[in-house]
Amino acid sequence: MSEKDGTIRDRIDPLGDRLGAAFSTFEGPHTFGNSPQFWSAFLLVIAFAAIYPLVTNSYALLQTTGLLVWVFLSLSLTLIWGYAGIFSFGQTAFFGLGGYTFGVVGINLVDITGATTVALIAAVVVPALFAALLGYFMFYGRISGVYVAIITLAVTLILALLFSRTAGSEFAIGDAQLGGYNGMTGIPSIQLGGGPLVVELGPSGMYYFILILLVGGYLLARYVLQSDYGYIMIGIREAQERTEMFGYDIRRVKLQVFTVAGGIAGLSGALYASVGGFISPPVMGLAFAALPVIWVTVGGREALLGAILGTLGLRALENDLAASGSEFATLFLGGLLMIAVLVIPDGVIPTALRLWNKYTERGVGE
Amino acid sequence: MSTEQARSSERGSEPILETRGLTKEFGGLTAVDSVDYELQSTGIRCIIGPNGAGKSTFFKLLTGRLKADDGTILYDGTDITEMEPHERVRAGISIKYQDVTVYPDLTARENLRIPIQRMTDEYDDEITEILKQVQLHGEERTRVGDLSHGQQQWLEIGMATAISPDLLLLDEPTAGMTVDETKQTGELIQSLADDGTAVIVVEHDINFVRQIAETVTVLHNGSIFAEGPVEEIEENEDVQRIYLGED
Amino acid sequence: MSLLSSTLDLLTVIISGFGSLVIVSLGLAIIFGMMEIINLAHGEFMMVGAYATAIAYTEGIPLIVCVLLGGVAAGVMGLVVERLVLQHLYERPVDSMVATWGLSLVLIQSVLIVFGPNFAGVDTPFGTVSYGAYSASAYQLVLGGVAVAMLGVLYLIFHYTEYGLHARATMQDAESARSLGIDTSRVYMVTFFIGSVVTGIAGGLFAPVISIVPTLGSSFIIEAFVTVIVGGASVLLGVASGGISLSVINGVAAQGVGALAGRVALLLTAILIIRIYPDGLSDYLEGRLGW
Amino acid sequence: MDDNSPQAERGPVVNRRNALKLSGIAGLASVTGCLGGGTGASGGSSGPIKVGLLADRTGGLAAAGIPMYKVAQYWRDQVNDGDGILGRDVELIAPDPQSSNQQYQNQAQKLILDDGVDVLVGGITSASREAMRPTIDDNSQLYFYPTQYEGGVCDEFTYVTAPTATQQLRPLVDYMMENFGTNAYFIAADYNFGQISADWAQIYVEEAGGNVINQEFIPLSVSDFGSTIDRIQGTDADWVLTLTVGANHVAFYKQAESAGVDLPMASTTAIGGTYEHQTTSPPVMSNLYGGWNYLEELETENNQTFVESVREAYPDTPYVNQMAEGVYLAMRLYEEAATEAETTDMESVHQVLEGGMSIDSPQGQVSIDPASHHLTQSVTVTKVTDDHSVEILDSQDGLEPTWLQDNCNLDEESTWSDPRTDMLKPDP
Repeated sequence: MSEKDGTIRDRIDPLGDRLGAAFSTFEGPHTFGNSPQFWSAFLLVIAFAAIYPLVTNSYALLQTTGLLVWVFLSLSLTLIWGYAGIFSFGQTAFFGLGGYTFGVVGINLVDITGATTVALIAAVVVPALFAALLGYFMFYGRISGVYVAIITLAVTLILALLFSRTAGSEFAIGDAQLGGYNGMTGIPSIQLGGGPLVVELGPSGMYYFILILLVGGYLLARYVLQSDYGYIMIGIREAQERTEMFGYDIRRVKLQVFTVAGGIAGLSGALYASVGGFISPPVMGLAFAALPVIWVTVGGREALLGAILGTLGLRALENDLAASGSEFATLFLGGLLMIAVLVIPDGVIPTALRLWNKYTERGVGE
Repeated sequence: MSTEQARSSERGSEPILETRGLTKEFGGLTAVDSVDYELQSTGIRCIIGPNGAGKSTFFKLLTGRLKADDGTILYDGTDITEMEPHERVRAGISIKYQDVTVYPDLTARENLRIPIQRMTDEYDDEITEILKQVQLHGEERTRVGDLSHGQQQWLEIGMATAISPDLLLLDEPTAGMTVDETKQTGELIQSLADDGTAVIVVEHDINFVRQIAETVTVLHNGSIFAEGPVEEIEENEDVQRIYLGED
Repeated sequence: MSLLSSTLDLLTVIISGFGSLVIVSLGLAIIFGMMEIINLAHGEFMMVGAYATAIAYTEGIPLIVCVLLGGVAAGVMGLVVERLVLQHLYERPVDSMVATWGLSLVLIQSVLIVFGPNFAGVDTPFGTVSYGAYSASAYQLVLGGVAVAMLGVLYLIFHYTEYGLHARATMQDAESARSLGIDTSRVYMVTFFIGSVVTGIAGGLFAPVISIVPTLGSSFIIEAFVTVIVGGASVLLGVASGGISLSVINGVAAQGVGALAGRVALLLTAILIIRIYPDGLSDYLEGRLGW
Repeated sequence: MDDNSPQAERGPVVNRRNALKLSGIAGLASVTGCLGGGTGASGGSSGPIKVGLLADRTGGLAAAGIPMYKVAQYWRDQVNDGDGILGRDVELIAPDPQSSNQQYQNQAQKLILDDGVDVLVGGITSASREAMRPTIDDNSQLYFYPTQYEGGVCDEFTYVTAPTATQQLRPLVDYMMENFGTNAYFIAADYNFGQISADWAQIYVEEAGGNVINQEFIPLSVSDFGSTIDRIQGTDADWVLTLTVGANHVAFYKQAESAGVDLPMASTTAIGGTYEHQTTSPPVMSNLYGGWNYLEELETENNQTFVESVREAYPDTPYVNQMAEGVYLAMRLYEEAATEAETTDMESVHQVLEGGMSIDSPQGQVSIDPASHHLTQSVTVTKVTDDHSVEILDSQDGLEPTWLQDNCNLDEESTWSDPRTDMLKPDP
């Protein structure tokens, strides 16, 4: 290392090496960003995200929280599709179930327990159970490839149809009116704890809650992906019969991963419902079912970062295009998708990291 | 693999694999026609036969990739006809596929990690040993997709043996290999058999068969056409006739 | 309601259901079934066909010619899209899905900008045919016949022409087809063109019974994918078998319970058939019955 | 960074690679941060008065939304050509929610918190209204809902300038019962609006001594009505009530006409909202009766000048539909109330509105019912003739949102600071 005084890279590097060691448990060949530079950049972003609420106005904070809510939906898809080769087109079914479950349990219990903690847990468990049932039906029937996409799409469309049918007053669970096509309203915010000790999350509380879940989830996913279990998932993605013939019950592994992803998508739905106080059947319809697939593909299917940044970037773009009110908004978005797929085949993040590696010897990637 | 000697010696004469009336049909075509097959616990057996004789289907029935329409498969005395593929592997069966199936995006070391991590946690040394055995220790860091066809075949053989199977099924292990590579593959299989693993090899290359096998089974139209030592099978006119397609 | 007329009326629902399912999914069977392009813009290809037909119709051109013009319009548009975008995505089905999703956004919005939110309708020809207390739209029954005719024509193209042979060879194994001297890139182009023309004609055929709006495609895309998947690998036999089974189930459920039950039954059937017979009905028919 | 690179001019501290890294982080931050960053101040007394409009200009609801946007622009031009409101010009901010409830949430948040609009007008489906109301209520935002719906909103901050199902159905059902007979067959869009409207219609039919042979509910995505038409033909219905909604349902009229169903039909959704009589060719919609508070074809003198001047200003307006007039009513009411209150402070404007304001409008005299924040309107029974023009039959004036008045009196029991913001379930 030649003696270069004062370049920022030098001050970060020694720190970087110690960081690299500390974060090695999260590093593996299939998780992008395995070098000290990455982790120093990672900590910088976390630091910025931590102070963000203090430096921005309430509207920007609400909008950002509104964006972050969707990232869990994409992460659930990246986990099963990017890392285990399960191409699900129906993660929105679990998203919707999570949102509605949070609404039903939340509305009924918030007056009793004074909090919506039980609702949040139910909003993860119920979709996870539903995913387990659907997963057992598919994977123990040896369904794979595009057939999984078609079955999961059919399931989310059936849910959308059934939920939009629950308009009558008889379709209420306790005091929670399902509301049919108009959707369920009056969904409480997230209030943690219970009984005497209740913390209602205001705008910045909600932001930090979601940020912690996101960072924790990201690190947990990276840890799992580079462990033995992660290798089995990647084995299933690359060549599932070969992996089965090494003695792994790939049906059970696919079922487990699909169930966990169902829970994560359910969490995403619960966060969406609590932030907006509202959820309606179209979130399980065709237009929405395609969105996570588009975000994850454009962002980069085989990188957790791809899901995160792909979702945040495209969701923010969609919102700004709608805000512009221009009639060329969807025209522009459609064209952008076509070009992105042609020019950046593996998705933005993997391509960006590969370019970054090419220009720097000690790249961020390896 | 010291444990192998112990295991095969105490089994003695009882066959490791036995099929009775094994049958598989595909809408009018009988791919495997009530095959009775028996394999002792050690040594190398070859299965030869013209294309479409049912060799690969037979292997798929053994590994559980296909469900048998009729007949039973006994492995080490237990009936595995209905058993799921991964359970058969845990019972001791392992296979190298006809068309090479490895993990192209991973390195050779990572490819080997996937099978071996199920057997032991300290797998680094064993991986290094297997890499040496299949002459890939120089290629540890390269992406497997960039290796030559022959190297990939060896890697898959290495992976198939990494789970220390009692019965190893090799489907055309020398396909697409140079003469030199074929010879080395023969030595590799020989060393595996010497460690006490029973090996069934499906092959076309008669010289290779002569190099490694004691007894040969000839499959034709889904049933066993002839069986016996290599020399005998070579002189058998009927076998030559079915190979030349006159039958 | 005499038993005769109620069975007759169920029959008409099934025939017109079969007709519409086959017509809607035939183009997709070629583009998705044969070429493995997951065409999420299938509904919009039909919309282009319907608009071209409606435009020609307002000029007073006879409906049959208008429908064919709809096919040509969608075919030309499909050709442009194939050459510019999709030909680079043949080995990447997922990317073809994202690209065609983008294409559907572009098509819907451009038609909205050029023609406005809705467009003059096309009259339903052939009036009514009545039987007992019932009468049904003759046009819907005609669609059943047209569907069979389209199946026949495509069967001839794919089984009795040199192009057809090349196409089927290319779809099974492009590499070996290339090694036999077949210009696979040209075969892909022509096949995609045929798929687009058939989809455009489907749009034209439906113009008389639907309202001409930019988003009309969204109500067809699900039936099309479900029919093709349920039908299975072989294009024509698959669409026919998928069409029959789904239209019977949809018809009985819609007739017996109601429209919602009809749609839910259609989706549930698709799930069950995929689970019981993953390779689709046509594979089952070919396999078991040796067709 | 190879070691033997020339040491000479080492460049500034932040060299290219670090610059890349920093910009990368900044870029990352801007993505995770938010592109907006407006002031969010509202109710300022200077600068333009900000009027927010949410109406879909793309997607499935474009046919209904585009006229609303055109009329809103026409009103803004008219006000700004005059001397504005309270001497201040009007700025119309109109994002496009693209027929997505989720975008309604986003854009409502932007209009209220970022742009700080003085009044928000918009929403077509009830779902889009319910998607916005949490943000509206949390921020005490003055809001007008301009579209016909099933009724039930009892919200301090919300004024509804469109009729409820009861107001539209009552005159229409009475007319059909008198002229065509007592056996009615209902088909309705299978969601809240269709179901609740069908419930009300059934009450009115039975009150008038008739009976409802069957009620069929059709999902919005269904466009094949074969089995429905067969069921209708199998009964001895005298007339059919069609509460169809959306582009797919237009197929019903086409398929019914070609299947030879010649029963008279009545609808409070077709024609007035998405002008099917202009988008289908005769005789598909012929013989269809409607119950409307407003149609472009209303023959009042006010309406003729209104429609002509809108079309003159915006010739590409496809049809001045019921929602567009609802938007115009909302903006006119706001204009009058703000002028009278001499401020744009929302609570003061609200007090003037809640005082039971009434104005002259293209559909005639309308007045705000203080208790329910809905309008007392006149409803006209209309008929589509053989050549698809619209014939005005009789009309009933001064129809009040009766059911709401009994269950919702906002002027007494709700205040701006302690608001009642319910959605009542009308179970007739």
